[in-house]
Amino acid sequence: AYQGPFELLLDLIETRKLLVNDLALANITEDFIAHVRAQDAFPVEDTANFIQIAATLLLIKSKSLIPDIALTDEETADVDDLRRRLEAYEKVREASRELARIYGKSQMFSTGERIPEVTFAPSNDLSADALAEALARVLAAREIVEELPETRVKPLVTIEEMMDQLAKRVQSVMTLSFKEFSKSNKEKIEVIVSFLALLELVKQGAVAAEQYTSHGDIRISHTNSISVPRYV
Amino acid sequence: MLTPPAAIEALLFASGEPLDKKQLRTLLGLKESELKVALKVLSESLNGRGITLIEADSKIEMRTVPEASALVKKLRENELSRDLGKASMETLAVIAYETGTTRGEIDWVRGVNSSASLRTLLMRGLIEGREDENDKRRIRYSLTTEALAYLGISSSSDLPRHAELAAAARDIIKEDPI
Amino acid sequence: MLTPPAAIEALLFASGEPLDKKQLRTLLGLKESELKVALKVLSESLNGRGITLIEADSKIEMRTVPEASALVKKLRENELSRDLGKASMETLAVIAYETGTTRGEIDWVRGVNSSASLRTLLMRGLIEGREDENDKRRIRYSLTTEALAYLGISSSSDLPRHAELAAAARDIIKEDPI
Repeated sequence: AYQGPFELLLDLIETRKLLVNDLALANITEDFIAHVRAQDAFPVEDTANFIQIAATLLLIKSKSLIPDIALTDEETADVDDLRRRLEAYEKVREASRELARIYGKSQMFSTGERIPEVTFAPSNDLSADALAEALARVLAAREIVEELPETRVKPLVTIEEMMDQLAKRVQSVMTLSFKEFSKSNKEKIEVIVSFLALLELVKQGAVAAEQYTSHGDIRISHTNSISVPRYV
Repeated sequence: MLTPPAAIEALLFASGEPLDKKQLRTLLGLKESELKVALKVLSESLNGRGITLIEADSKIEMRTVPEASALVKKLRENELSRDLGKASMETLAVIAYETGTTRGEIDWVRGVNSSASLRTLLMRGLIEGREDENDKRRIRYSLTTEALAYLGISSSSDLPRHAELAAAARDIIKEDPI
Repeated sequence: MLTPPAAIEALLFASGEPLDKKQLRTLLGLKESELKVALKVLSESLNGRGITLIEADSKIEMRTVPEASALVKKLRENELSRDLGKASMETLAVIAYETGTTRGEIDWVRGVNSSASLRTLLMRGLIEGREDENDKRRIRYSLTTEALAYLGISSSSDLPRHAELAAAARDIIKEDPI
């Protein structure tokens, strides 16, 4: 069934028996993105959410790969916000399971529908115009709610577009945060290259999947381990 | 745990009409003498309370106590004389423009639960419910003739902007996934 | 003579719908503190009986006790509680533990769009929406007595792990500047 981003994140973390913290989030980054890639398409209004969360995960991932990377204030706020929302969602899911346990189990019934003795009692606010206005108001109120499902019908964002948006978003951020690293020792640069390769892998993963099926010659290792491909 | 008197109290409270003693016995799995005792205990415990038991030819019913009838009458009058208010007016409007509509359809159009409003409108004689020919359980509601007369129209198609509003309501009802 | 608790019991039984505390006070001519006392006396006198009080927001309703659920179901099969999907149950949980929450807050904590779940809960009469006093456009949602009845509890303080989960919801959700 369709899973929201938080539901997916929590499931990934819970299956690995981790606590909700940056380490856990870093660990499941690839799985989250792989899961996103596995969906053939996304309802438009949820896409932005998934991309935002995937990008924040990659930020947390980069922090775990390069501990003293300097995230901007805005990025740190994104990371904190994601963690806070996930902790809140964890509580909501617990609460939801508690309610599901008792819902409908010991139902309390109201008095039986006694057939009310009918006396014709119109009210002074009742008139033909009042009815027209009331229905017009109901129909208008539905317009606002209505237009949401419509967008779901609009062409959905394909995975390639999503991966491109994600890659562009993270690369622009990465180059920003990597400015001061380029001068320092070789070992750090090695890590940065592997991280960007990871990103490329994810992006290519979407592309290679097609090539793989049509030509069948390019082999790419599966993304669930961080084995970075050797580009010859 | 539920004592027999409490169980009887719950059943009588929840049943819309008087319950037959035999029915009570089968529901509770009690012998006649046990039912008798339980009923006695229940009715004694209701002394000084707002509700009481009425027994008529082997049927038992729960009713408000006589001392409360003036108060209950005040509640009724209050319910009958009050302005309809937003919820009941919207419910009545959907019924007016979409004659023969069901509760499910009204809830769908309004996006909220309408059972309380339907009860008020029925009690005030503004709408009436008829069983759907091919599905007994579904009730279809429409304006009463007194309501049409009060609104000064002979049929709902005389309502203002009828064609436009009725068509819009019908489109929405068609979308109803149920 | 009819004591206030007995009068309240009669009114709640006769009405069959939740009554607003303000309504009860005007009908009975009681001050707020007097109503509070009368309600307490009534609910205590209902201990161990077949019926009990449910309170949600400022509304009071009389219902059969949870222990009588299986028994009454035999009488009223048509009203069995249909299941709630995971999304609706999650949305109900946010509203249950964070009463008066808004759609924005629910979307924020669930990470998905909740309008479909809100509509389901509204149509089933499990939640109701009220306009925020200082911001008309913003709607705040809370559980109805119907929701508490399906959960088999008399007030939201009886929700499982209420103190813990309500506190958690309060300090996380409330911070979010909508």
